[in-house]
Amino acid sequence: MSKLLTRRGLLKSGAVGGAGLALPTIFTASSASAFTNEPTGGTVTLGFNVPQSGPYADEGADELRAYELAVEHLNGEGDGGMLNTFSSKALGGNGIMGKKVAYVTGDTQTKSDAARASAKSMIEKDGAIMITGGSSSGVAVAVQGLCQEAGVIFMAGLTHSNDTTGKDKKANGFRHFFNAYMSAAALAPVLEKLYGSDRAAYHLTADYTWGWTQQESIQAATEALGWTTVNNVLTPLAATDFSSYIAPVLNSGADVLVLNHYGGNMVNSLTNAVQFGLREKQVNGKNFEIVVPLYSELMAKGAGQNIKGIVGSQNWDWKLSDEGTAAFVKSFGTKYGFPPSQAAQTCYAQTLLYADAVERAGSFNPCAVGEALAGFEFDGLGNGKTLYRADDHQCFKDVLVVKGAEDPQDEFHLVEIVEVTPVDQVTYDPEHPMFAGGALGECNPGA
Amino acid sequence: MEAILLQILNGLDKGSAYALIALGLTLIFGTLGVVNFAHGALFMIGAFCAVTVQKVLTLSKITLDPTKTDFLGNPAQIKTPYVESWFGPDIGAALIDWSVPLAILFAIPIMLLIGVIMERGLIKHFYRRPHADQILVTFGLAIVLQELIKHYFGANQIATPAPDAFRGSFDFGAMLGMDPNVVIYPYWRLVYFAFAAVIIGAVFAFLQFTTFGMVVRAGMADRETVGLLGINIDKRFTIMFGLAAAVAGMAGVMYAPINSPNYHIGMDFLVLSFVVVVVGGMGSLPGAVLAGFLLGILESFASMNEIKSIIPGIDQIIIYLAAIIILLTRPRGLMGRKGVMEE
Amino acid sequence: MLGIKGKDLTLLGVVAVLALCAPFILNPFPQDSAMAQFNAGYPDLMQRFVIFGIFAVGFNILFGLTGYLSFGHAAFLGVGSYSAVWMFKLLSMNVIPAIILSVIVAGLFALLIGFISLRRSGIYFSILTLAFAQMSFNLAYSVLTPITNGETGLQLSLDDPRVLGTSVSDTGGIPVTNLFGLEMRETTTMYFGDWAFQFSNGYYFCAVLLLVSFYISIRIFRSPFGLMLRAVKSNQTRLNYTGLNTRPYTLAAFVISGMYAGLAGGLLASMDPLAGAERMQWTASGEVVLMTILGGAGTLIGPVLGAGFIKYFENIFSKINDNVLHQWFGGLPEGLENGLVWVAEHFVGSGWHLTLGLLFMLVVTFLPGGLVEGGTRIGRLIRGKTRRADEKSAQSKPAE
Amino acid sequence: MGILEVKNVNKRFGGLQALGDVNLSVAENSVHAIIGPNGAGKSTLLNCLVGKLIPDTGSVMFDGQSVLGRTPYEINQMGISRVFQTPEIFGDLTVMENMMIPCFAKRDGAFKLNVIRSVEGQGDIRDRAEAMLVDMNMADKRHMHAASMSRGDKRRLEIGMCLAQQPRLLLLDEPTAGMARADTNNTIDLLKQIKASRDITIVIIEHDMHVVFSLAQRITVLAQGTPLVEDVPEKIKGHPKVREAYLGESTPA
Repeated sequence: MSKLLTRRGLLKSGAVGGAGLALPTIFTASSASAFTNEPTGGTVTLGFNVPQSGPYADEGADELRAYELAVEHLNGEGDGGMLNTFSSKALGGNGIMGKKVAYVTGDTQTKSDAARASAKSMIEKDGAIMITGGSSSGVAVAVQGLCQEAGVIFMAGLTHSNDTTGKDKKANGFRHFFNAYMSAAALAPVLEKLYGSDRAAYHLTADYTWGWTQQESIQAATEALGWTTVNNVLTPLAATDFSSYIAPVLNSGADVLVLNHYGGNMVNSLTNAVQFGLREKQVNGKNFEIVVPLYSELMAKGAGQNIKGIVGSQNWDWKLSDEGTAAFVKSFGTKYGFPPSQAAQTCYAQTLLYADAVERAGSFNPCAVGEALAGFEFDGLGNGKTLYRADDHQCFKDVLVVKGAEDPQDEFHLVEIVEVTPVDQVTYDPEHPMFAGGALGECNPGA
Repeated sequence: MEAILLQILNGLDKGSAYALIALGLTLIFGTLGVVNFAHGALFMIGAFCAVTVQKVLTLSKITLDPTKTDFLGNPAQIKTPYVESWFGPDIGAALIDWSVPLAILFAIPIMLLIGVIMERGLIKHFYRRPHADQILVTFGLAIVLQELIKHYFGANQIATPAPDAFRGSFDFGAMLGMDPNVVIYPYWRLVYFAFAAVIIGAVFAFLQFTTFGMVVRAGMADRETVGLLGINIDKRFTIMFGLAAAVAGMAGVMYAPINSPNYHIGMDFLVLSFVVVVVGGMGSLPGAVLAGFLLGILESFASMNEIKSIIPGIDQIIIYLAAIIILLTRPRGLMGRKGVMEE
Repeated sequence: MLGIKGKDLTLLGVVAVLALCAPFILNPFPQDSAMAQFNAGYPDLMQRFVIFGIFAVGFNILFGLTGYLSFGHAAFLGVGSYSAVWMFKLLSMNVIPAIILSVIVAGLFALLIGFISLRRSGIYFSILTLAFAQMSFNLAYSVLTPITNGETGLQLSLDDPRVLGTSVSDTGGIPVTNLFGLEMRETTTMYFGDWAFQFSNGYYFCAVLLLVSFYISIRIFRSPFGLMLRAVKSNQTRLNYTGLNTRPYTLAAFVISGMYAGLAGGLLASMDPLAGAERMQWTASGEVVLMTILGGAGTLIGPVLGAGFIKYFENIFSKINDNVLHQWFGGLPEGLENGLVWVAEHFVGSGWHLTLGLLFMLVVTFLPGGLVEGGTRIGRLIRGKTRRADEKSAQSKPAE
Repeated sequence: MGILEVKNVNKRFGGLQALGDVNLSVAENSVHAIIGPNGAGKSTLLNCLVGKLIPDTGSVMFDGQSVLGRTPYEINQMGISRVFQTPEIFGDLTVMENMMIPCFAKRDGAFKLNVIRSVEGQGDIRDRAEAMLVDMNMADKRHMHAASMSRGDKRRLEIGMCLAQQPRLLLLDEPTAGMARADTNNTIDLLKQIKASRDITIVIIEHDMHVVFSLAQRITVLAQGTPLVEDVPEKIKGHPKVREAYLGESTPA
């Protein structure tokens, strides 16, 4: 790592060589380059904006590990990881367009404000050409909006709300991760297979945007199977003890509890539900079941044995058997000593996808990069054949349905893959009502 | 009717958590006059005592099993906890299973020690300083403690299950002749409630029936006079601080199975416990306990669908709304004494 | 001059010079040097220094003068931000109407909350303000989402009605905030050898408002009204038995400081048109309390210093990752390098909170009057021992 | 008709009858002392006069207007100032600032949002405060922190602050409590001087008979919440009922 902050490396040497210190050169940034933070030196700076404090800090740390690995691979260090399996061969391990990849990091604190402040400092101070990362939809939407205004590319990290590529989609923003609608679409057939088509569901939903879109999606998908929805109860984000929400469930006539929660909310609500013995109960002559639409390894760890047998969906899992996954798990596991999380995989893939798009476009200009990404079809990044849809900048790929393992071999085997739902089943129309109401707008190069 | 009974039960449980934390906080507030923003951190450290004991008990000898592979394709590591190899698989497994109750034994001396060190090393220099300075220093301390825990245990929640014997729930309603599954209640929450009742009772008995307690109560009522009597208040204050830390710590240990702890759990409770203490009234121990249960039960009621459908979002604000109403109708909270922290 | 004199005028002058030269002062290191990491002279952070400075100066009018510790001041900041963004959405991208509305709405909100909360004093007052702010936050995050856009925060979109102006700019994007056409985000960069200094319109707009706010704050401190507020803090009983009604004094102070918070909120939204609900959370209220105490409650300049201190750590230290550390210590033998990096990484990057917590403890333990006290001590050291006698007699004067 | 008329005032605290049928008439420009053993209800009575307590029954009239139901600051604005047993001053402020506050209160009333001009720019207030400090013989202490002064000086400052409002009635609650004999004598002299230099009515509650008999023109003896006797000092001295009331308190301290 020689130079991290070489935003204006060439300009600097030019100024020193020419006018020396005698006369300052004054001009506005906008007139100097064709787009925001055009890399002019031998390096290009990416901004990794992940939660480093607050409840998602571990997820953020894993994202950061993946980013560091991706940078290594892009710069031709290490074993190359998924660069070897990626269907596009534009990247050659010599940085991006011959420029060495440097990066800066920041703390989103999982707050829209702090995340935007952090992203702004990357753009204004460090000259980052692309911002990526994050662990919640609120932050993703907020930073995506910022990047649109500033004229840089945003490659979303973990964000699952429909809104990110729905009503809040932006021309400069791209999401590799799947979304609430896809979770629901993938889960529904499996739920039918496992639990039948005559079920009554009770929803507990985190009372904020992501929770609502998740609940809306899963309710629609399960009702299409013939399930009924007994109730949908909104729970405060700040709630830690869900006992008073869970206690009435058994007596409501429902025989399935759907927990539209993520992170700490999910760990606590699931733990509470299991404490109340819901899993051992029989209602309507059927075993009572719990469903958690969005799973993550870290949540599974936090919930411990409560997770056993609980069904949910994931964007990716390290236990997949394709060669991309194998390559990624190998280089990540060798470097850090444990397998990567789905957050790590999506962040790694996003970095590679961005770099590849720049190479193919032949320019760092966000508009050119966006054009290269839109409608791009690829394979070999762990998710099978994938399409970056041009209409909404959402990736379409297979979705995993997973289940908490009954007898995990070790702490890395807490979940097992039940089914890989093919991409066709989770694809939706860009004008689907759950995603309507927004527009990509024009791409903004910032200058 | 059943729903109300159910929510009262839930409320009692929430309330016992609030009351336990508030009890320690008001001991420090009332006796020492210190605004302790690090009190939540003490609760959090208590919970991590449970995590630590669990981690220690599950320390494992690693052997390789060539028949299985790990995620990198190497032979899988089989972990056998040392306690299992030392005491035999049954006793070993039982020890691990009972790690949370065992952690209480570990937590009491640790928390007393932490409390005493905190008081002697830091807080005592701040007795005569403005409340603002106390807030700043204890808030700083809370952050430091939190970050240290985060550094060693990570930010993720750590599952600390209750012993098998207490898993699941029992049918309270069926006992009262109602339909089955109407009023169910987890065993561990019953344990928690009973535990809270015992601790609260013990603290009250200690303050009521011992000479030490008498002096402390006198000190809460009028610090200057007690000081004038030539009684060594300093030493007693140190012990009080240790006691408050131990109460918070034990509350944390027992809470760990209810919600898997993470490093932030103390901050989540901090604001709430201040509200509880103040609603109870400054300088009043019974007030804090009463307010804890009252707010716990109100919170549970507010989360009932019937009530939420009338006033959406009421469960988001009920505690604060109740606090405002109580403080406006009763100037010094439920049982507060005049002149304590009113300036 | 300007109705203030002596030390106060000097102080205002110093603040003015510092604010105007901030792009230079905060960028002391050449941009390619290893120390460039510590540069804070980029628009967003400079704006934050100034905006949170305004917030803390206002908070200090309430807390520093009257001693009433509000734990819910972030609510006014949040309300100010929401008002401003709504103004951008509905009326115009000009920042003036947005900021005026922010101040007015925050003032009204403060009047309501203050009227109720000021019925109690001490900790009871603190908890009442906390309760109001937490209610605002919780509702803004959930039930009030149609007004606040909940978790994401209120943003501009391409279909905002905007009566005076267009929904979409010529280039197809969302129009930017401006002051009669002067774009807030526009930045001029000046290169000077190895240094690059950024001059942002938005920053200077904020800086001018900081100076105005600071000036008003000085006037309030020195006015009979300010004297009465200090008397409230000192002895309410005597004040009552001197024929003065404390309630309107404290309420006025509360509303004024609420309006400062509203101004800060409006400015935040003007610099970056997004209003997040977290702005109203108790941690945000706690932050301004910490800023004020850390800098020196009741002093004029202290809160500004405290605000700068905390924001600096939040934005600069959190961005130092182990990659940067390796670069710094790269010249050392490998064992030593790794050791130093291992120690240092506890305090930077994701460990920035730890550093901040430790500094809180150190400052409050060794500098009881906050950072201002530190400044005074340094000043005293410089002026030497000979004048120590004078200092002692001056010490009996109230800290200002 | 006196400037202060207390009629049939009763006050109970739970089961305790603190004041029972108190009647009191204080003549304008007189010095009236209220004495009585501990717990006689002297302080309760005083608190009823300044609005800190509200009597259960009865009336308190000041210059023909009822004070009942008014807050302390309103009563003060009517012209009643009170000196406390332990001096209540603004400890964090300088002596000069302490003195200026009552001057502002006199000029501006109970509330004025006066932020336009600086304190320094208020010449009239300064002059008045300065004059009062000279009167109180503490002009040299004007820059001192009030809290750092001796108790005697604090008392003097407090009396000065009350006088700065030019009250018509000055209430003194044991002004010499806890003072050494020399300080007590100084206070007596000060009060005599105050009385001599202006038209003012003084009501003084005191334990120290030396102070009472040096100053008072009339004395009311209170016992168990009820006035026993009211008379001129000479008659009080040997009054049998007074001795009875003080029985057990060999030397009134």
